[in-house]
Amino acid sequence: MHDYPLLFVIWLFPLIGALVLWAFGPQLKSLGGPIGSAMVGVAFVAALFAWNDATTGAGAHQALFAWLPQFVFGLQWDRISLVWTLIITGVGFLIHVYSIGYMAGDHAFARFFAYLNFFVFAMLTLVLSDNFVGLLVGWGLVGLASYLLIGFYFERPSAVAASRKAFVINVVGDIGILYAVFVIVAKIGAIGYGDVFANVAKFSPGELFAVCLGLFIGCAAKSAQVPLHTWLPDAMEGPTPVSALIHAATMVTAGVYLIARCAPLWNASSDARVLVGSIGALTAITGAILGCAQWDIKRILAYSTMSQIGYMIMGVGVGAFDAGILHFLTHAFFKAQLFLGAGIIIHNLADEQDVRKMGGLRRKMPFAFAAMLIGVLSICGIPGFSGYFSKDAVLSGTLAHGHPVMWAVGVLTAGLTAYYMFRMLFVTFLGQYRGHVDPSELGLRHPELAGTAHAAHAADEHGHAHAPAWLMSGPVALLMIPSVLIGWLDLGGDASPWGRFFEPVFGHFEPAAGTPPESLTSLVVLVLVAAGLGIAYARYGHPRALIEAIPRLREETVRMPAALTNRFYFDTAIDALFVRTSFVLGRVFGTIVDPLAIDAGVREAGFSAQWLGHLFRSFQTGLVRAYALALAFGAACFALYYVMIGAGR
Amino acid sequence: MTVTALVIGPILLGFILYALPKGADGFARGTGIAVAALAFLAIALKPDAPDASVPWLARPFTAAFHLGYGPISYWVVLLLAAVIFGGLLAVRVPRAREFTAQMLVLQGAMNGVFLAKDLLLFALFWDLMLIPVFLLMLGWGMPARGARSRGTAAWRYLIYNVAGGLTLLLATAAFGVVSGSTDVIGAAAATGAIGEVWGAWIFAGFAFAFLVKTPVWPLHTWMPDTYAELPPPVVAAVSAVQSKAGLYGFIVIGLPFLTTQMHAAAPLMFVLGLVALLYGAFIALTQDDAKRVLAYSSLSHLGLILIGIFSFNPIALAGAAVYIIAHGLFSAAGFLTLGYVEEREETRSLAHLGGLAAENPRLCGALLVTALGALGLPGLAGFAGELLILTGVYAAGFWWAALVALVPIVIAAGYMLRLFQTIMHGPKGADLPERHDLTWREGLALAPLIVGLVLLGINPHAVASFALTQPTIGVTGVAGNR
Amino acid sequence: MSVPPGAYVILAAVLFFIGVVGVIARRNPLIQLMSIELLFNSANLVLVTFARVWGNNAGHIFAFLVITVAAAEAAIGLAIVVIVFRKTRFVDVDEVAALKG
Amino acid sequence: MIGFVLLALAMIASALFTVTAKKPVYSVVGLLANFIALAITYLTLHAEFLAVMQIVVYSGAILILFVFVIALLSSGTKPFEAGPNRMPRALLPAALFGLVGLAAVAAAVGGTIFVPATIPGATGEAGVFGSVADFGTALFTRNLLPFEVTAFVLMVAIVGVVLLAADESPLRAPKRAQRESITGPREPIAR
Amino acid sequence: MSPATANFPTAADIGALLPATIVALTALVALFFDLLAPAATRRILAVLVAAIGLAGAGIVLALHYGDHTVAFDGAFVQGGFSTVFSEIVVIATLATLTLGLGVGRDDQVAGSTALLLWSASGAMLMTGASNLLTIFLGIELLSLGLYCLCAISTRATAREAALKYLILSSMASGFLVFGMALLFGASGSVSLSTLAVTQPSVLFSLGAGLFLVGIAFKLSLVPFHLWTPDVYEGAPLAVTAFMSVVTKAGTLAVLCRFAYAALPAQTATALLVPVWTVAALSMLVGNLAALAQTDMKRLLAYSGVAQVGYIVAAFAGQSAAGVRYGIFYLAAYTFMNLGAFAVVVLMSRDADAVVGVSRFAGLAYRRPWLAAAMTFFLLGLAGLPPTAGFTGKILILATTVGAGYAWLGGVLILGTAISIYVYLKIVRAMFVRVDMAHVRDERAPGALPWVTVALCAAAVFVLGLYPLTPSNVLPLLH
Repeated sequence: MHDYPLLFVIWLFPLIGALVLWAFGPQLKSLGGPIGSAMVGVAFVAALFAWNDATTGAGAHQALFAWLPQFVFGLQWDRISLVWTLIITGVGFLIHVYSIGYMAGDHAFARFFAYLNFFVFAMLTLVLSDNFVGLLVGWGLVGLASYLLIGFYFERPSAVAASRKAFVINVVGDIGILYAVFVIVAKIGAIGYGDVFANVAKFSPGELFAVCLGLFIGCAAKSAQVPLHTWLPDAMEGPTPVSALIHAATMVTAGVYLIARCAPLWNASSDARVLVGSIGALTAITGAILGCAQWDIKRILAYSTMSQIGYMIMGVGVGAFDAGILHFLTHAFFKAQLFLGAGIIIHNLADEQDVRKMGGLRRKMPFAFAAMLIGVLSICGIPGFSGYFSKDAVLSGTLAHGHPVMWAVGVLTAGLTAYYMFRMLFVTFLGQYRGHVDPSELGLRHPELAGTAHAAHAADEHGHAHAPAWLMSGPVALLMIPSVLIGWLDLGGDASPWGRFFEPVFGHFEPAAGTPPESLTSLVVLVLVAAGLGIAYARYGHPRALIEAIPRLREETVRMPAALTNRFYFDTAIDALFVRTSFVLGRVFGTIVDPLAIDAGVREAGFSAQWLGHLFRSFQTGLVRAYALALAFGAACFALYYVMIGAGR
Repeated sequence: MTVTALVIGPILLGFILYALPKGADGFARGTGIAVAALAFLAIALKPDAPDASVPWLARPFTAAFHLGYGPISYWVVLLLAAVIFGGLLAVRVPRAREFTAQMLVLQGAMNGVFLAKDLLLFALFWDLMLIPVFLLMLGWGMPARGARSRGTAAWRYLIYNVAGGLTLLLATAAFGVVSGSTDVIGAAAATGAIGEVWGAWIFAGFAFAFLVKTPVWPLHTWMPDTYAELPPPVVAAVSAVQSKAGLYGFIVIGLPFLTTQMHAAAPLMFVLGLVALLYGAFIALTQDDAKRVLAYSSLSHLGLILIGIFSFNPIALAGAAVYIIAHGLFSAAGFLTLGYVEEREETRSLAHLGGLAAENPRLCGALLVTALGALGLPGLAGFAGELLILTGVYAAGFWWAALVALVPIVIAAGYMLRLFQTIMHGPKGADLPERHDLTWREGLALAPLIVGLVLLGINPHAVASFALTQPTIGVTGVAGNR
Repeated sequence: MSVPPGAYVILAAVLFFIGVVGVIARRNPLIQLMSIELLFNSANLVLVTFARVWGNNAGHIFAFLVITVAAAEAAIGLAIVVIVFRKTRFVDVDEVAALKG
Repeated sequence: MIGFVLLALAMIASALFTVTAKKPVYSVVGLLANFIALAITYLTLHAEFLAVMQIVVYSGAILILFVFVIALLSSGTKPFEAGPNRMPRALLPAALFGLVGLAAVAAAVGGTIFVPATIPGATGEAGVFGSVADFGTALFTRNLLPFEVTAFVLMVAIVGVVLLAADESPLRAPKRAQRESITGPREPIAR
Repeated sequence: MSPATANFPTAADIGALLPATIVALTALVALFFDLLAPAATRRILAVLVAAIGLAGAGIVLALHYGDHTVAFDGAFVQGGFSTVFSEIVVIATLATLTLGLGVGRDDQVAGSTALLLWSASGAMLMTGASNLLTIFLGIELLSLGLYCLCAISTRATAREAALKYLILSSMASGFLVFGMALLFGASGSVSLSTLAVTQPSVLFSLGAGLFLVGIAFKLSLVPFHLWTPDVYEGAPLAVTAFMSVVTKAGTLAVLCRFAYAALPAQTATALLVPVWTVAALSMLVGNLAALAQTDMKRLLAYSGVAQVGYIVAAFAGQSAAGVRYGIFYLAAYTFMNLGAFAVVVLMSRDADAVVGVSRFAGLAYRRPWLAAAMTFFLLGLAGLPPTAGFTGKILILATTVGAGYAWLGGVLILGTAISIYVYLKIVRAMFVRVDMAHVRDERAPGALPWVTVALCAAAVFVLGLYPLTPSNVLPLLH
């Protein structure tokens, strides 16, 4: 493959931006935002410019360097990287612009954009790399970026804790991929995708599964799959644009990218398909259920993200790669839109995130309502909106690859999704504004359970409510278009432009005989979605419901099952099993084993030497006769020995 | 010529500085910095300096004052020059004249250890480099609040390392007698030059010395106290370079000349290394003294290198070489940075520190980078080393070891972030004085280390490539090199 | 010679034995010195005996030298005894044990 | 044979008397007896010259010296061995070790057979083994070196004794010499 | 019985013994000048004469380095071996004179110097002595002088030391002579060369045993070492320094010659086992006991016990290289030890002081150069680089292990390990900061010891880096 320097532009511009902003942030002041956005914009334009080179043949390639014969590095530019690059830079650009408005007046304005740019660079590293180690590097760096951004308000202990949790769990994912790399290098002796996929046959089934498992652990950590998902809701501690970009649109979908990228491996290992698919389904349903129990608007969106990624993972896991990627695409748009919309609300309510204290915002901020509405319709898969097509594609793909159970779970999840998303919509926008209601009336005795503990701290960070600048509304408006339309790409299944686009990558798939027609399955989905919508409306949207909204909310808050408020005890379990145990071990080793067991030996040796020294001192009585006696003793010993020796001869 | 100057020069200058009148502190400090900088340039600009050799003993075995660069040692001495330069530049100490003098002697001795091509010379410098550290700890030690008296840690350091040095001495003598010459390091390895009978004993002698020096569990108890008490420049040099002498010895003496014994000892070494890995990591999670956190993390990391060496796999060996340098870079940077923190806040207890990031963003950045390097963030040198070592270990067939060794990576993330966040993040610690941010001196001191950390992380080829040409590794060729 | 040489040697050994015990058991420095003289003399007896046995007068010479040395030693010894015990309460070596440890 | 036995008994008896006597003067007497017996034994062993030496040097010089010193020390009516016995049980182990040595010698002697050389000519005859002439020749030819060295040995004795004694003469002795007692402080106070 | 004129000493015989003779006669010259000299110059004159004489002897020795004469009918063998030992003796004696310009008060110096020189000549006699008579006389000449020298001090402890030394040493001489007598009995001859070819017998081995007892006592090997610390502590500093080197040098020469040249081949190995054993014991006990010492001279005494152990270990297996490295280490030890003593002298107002280890506290901050020098010597004694001690230990280890006495090498290492703490304790004391209030800081009146310190340091360093010179140029044992 010929070298393709243009990739450097796409790849390195955000890095340059990051370094410049990092170094000269304080001097640049408010210039930081535009510069950062520009860097990403350039990358986006360059990516568009390079479209054809990605789609012609196997794409373009740029060799970099080699550590050792086994470790050769390079960049690769093909359809998959193209799609991700466009989303990363495109959506990334919009969110940069949005942030200029959102972060206006923050004391670390430039630093924020430096981090964002750095994230874009890292993510590009991830998707452009042509080998597993390069991918792992990107994988780690996006983890770092997300760590930095989650902990952006580092004076806030909750943010610090959340960022550390996110990073550590992501490292767990990294070592999964690391392990896969061991196996790959040991068997294939190379790390390039090309070499590996060409030699899949070299793996024994067991090793192949090991590789896929390792890779998937990485995906699970990064894409918040059960049971490594616990960091994602906490990650909402970060500024809202971050949640939109990293924890909704791009980074968390890296798992999808990895599995799609490693399609040859998954195609070769059915065990891996089942595992990944079922974990995806499990994640989808878990996320949806927990989403029903949240009051923090960002957490609701976070759980929905988790659930939607569950869909994607399920799709790519079972082998419906293009469907999974399509859902990633549509999700990137409508979820970004949802978050940005939520951002507008939060921004205007002085960082209030608890939906119970909102309500009736439709009149206050119609634009935000419109944005959220479209987002919700799209995510729920209302026909005509892009979400409908992608979700449908995933579900039918699952069924077509012969996994009815997963399909059923997916369908159920779709219903739940409709319920909790509309719940959020209704509670937030309909009825009366509850901002001034005494929290206790809303049952807010335990704010931390609702995850709104920090609102108090954060309130003073940007002034109070004010209308969204065009900087914030503009990007949202722009995002509405694709979140409605992009799904239509898939109209017509394999014949669709989308299907044809990925044909050369994933090949053509012929569904097993006896799979029910797509129309039928999508009908089932629609029914459940409608049901969910209905329930939501009955509970929160119906005029009658709106009247006694306050007591109902209190009721619901107080009666919330413990399992839900504790998020199915995932955090508790992880904490007890791993975190505490390691600390206990550390204390035992550090305060008992080290000083008392190991060191004691040496100390004793030292002491006994001293003791012997004093013993020998005590022999020195100073009496000349004693010395004479010792002399005689020695002489006697000598005499004995020598007589024996002499006699021996 | 260059190599000789690298060893003799600093030592001589050290004594000259010692001879200067009391007032000459500033001058002495300047000289020290200049010498270190010169050394750095000399090494960097003249990587192909020829060996220097003068005959020494003729009987009972041949030995020579033979100095020269080796594949690893070249980078180590370069690193050392950078560390000494940084340490002298950034940190102000009382009685700077004596301090600088002893630092220079230390640098010369350590250069000697790594540049010695003669085993006897190696042993000579090995013992020599203990003395300045001992004296520096006595004269400038900074025990934590309520710690044992100053002498204790120094004494502990000495007890262990001298014991090691003596077994090294014995082994060296035996080696010389058996093989007839000690002028062997880097020479074409005559495998099995040491017979089975002697080999075991000789190896035992070397191994003990190397394990103590590294240190490897359970011979490590001298290390936390020492690292905690030494003043920043010294501990940077010790943890970055001196602690690598043992591993270096395993590579340049063990692998070529005691191959069979190395193979025999491999299982034991694997166990020790793995235990050290986990043990150190777990303890580092719970320490309150910031420097002790780094100390125990070193214990963990060096165990990893040990495993890498004893897997007899070219990739792992390359990784070991990379990680030797990488650990040098981030541990030196880390200890220097913690030194800055302690200098500002007059404590290094995590219980008291907190929230420095607000006033000292640059300091925060420095600590962040070093912490990330230590926890093996992909893209930094530490990661390259870990990846190569573990890949090699796995490829060599020790899949279980590779699996176990993955755990500490996660724990490392835990304790390094704990260290970083406790010091820098959260609300500003009460009763902590307001301090200025990183000065240009302090920044300049860290710069070479951090740059090296990044460059080495991007492409460690220069350091790693030698491993492919290791004869004995080739002989014991295992999976991994296709 | 009628008497077996061995007898002389044994006799010498007995004298030597007495001398050693004397040095150790007595606290009077003078008597200790005399016991030492006994040691030398027993050695001399052995020398002379074997000189006779081998017919080699080197033994005689040796004995002669030993006598001379013994004389010198006695002289110095007595001088030291004098200066040491000038200042002590008793003439008793057990009194002289300031140096120890 | 009988003579030897008597001599041996005499020697052992006198030696025992020497080391056991209460007063050092008695020991001197015992030692004198022992030396005389020894001299006689020398005669039986063809060592006339040594016999003479034994009487002259030992009995004549050394023992007299002892007597002088005894006189000197007891002039201050200073009792001998009056202090506390700090090693009361020294005798037993001493005897034990001594006997071991004795046994060793016995074994050694028993282990070897001696064939005494035949001495031509009568005892004391000039040039015969052990005679003065024979002794002298040996001493001044083959063994000149040892003989010369003895000169220096005696010189050392003289100079040494003079030095030590001179240090003692009250005229020369510095003031501070008196202040110290034998069991004075190990590390002297700063002067 | 040969005619009277036969084997009468010739000029060659005298020449072979010239150096020792010079030294011995110099003593007389010193005494003679002392009679004429005005009171003010007595001290300096005596020392000067002695120094000239010693220097002359040293030169003569050096001139006749190469040749090999068997003098006085095999009583004395002059050759490379004896020369090197004698040189060490001469150097040590010279150094001793510089520590406080002779021993004792002005009116004593001439006499004490004479005794010093006679003792030295005795040691020089021992270095070449190759029959039992000469050995005995050498030892006695050496010791008799020392008995008196120990007592030349106003301290009561000095006299006590002299008494102990006298009684014990004479007793040991008794054993020595008895052993010699038995050897004579077994071989019918007093010359070592004959001993080497006698039929081994119980008598012979017992004789050798008692002989070695005497030697071990003079070398103060454990368990015959008990006198050493007391005597070293009690004796005047200069005398202690002299004893610690010269006695050992002379006796080592005798031991070495006896072990290598005087034992029947078939029994030699078995006969020498106890020697190696006591050497091993000395290394351990000496260092362990030194751990607990508080007085500097005492500490050096114990360390001397251990150091001699190392040297004797070099002779293990009677390898030709062993002699070389033993001598090399002896030379190294001489300089390190004398250097250390010189430092101690520099720390005390008069040359006859008692110096406790506590006096070294914080020395590095009061007198950095003195501390540096002391550190250097202590490193050397501890066998750490860059000193002759380090190289010497390596060489000894190499030969001992090579000769098949690996266990002895192990003990040596163990002993060294302990010794390091003995010596570095002092280093630590010197470098730890203390408040100088309660530390006595005395300084020696003269600067002469500084010269000794400097020369010794230089020697230790150079020997350390060029062990070729003494060890490989040294001709094989005559």
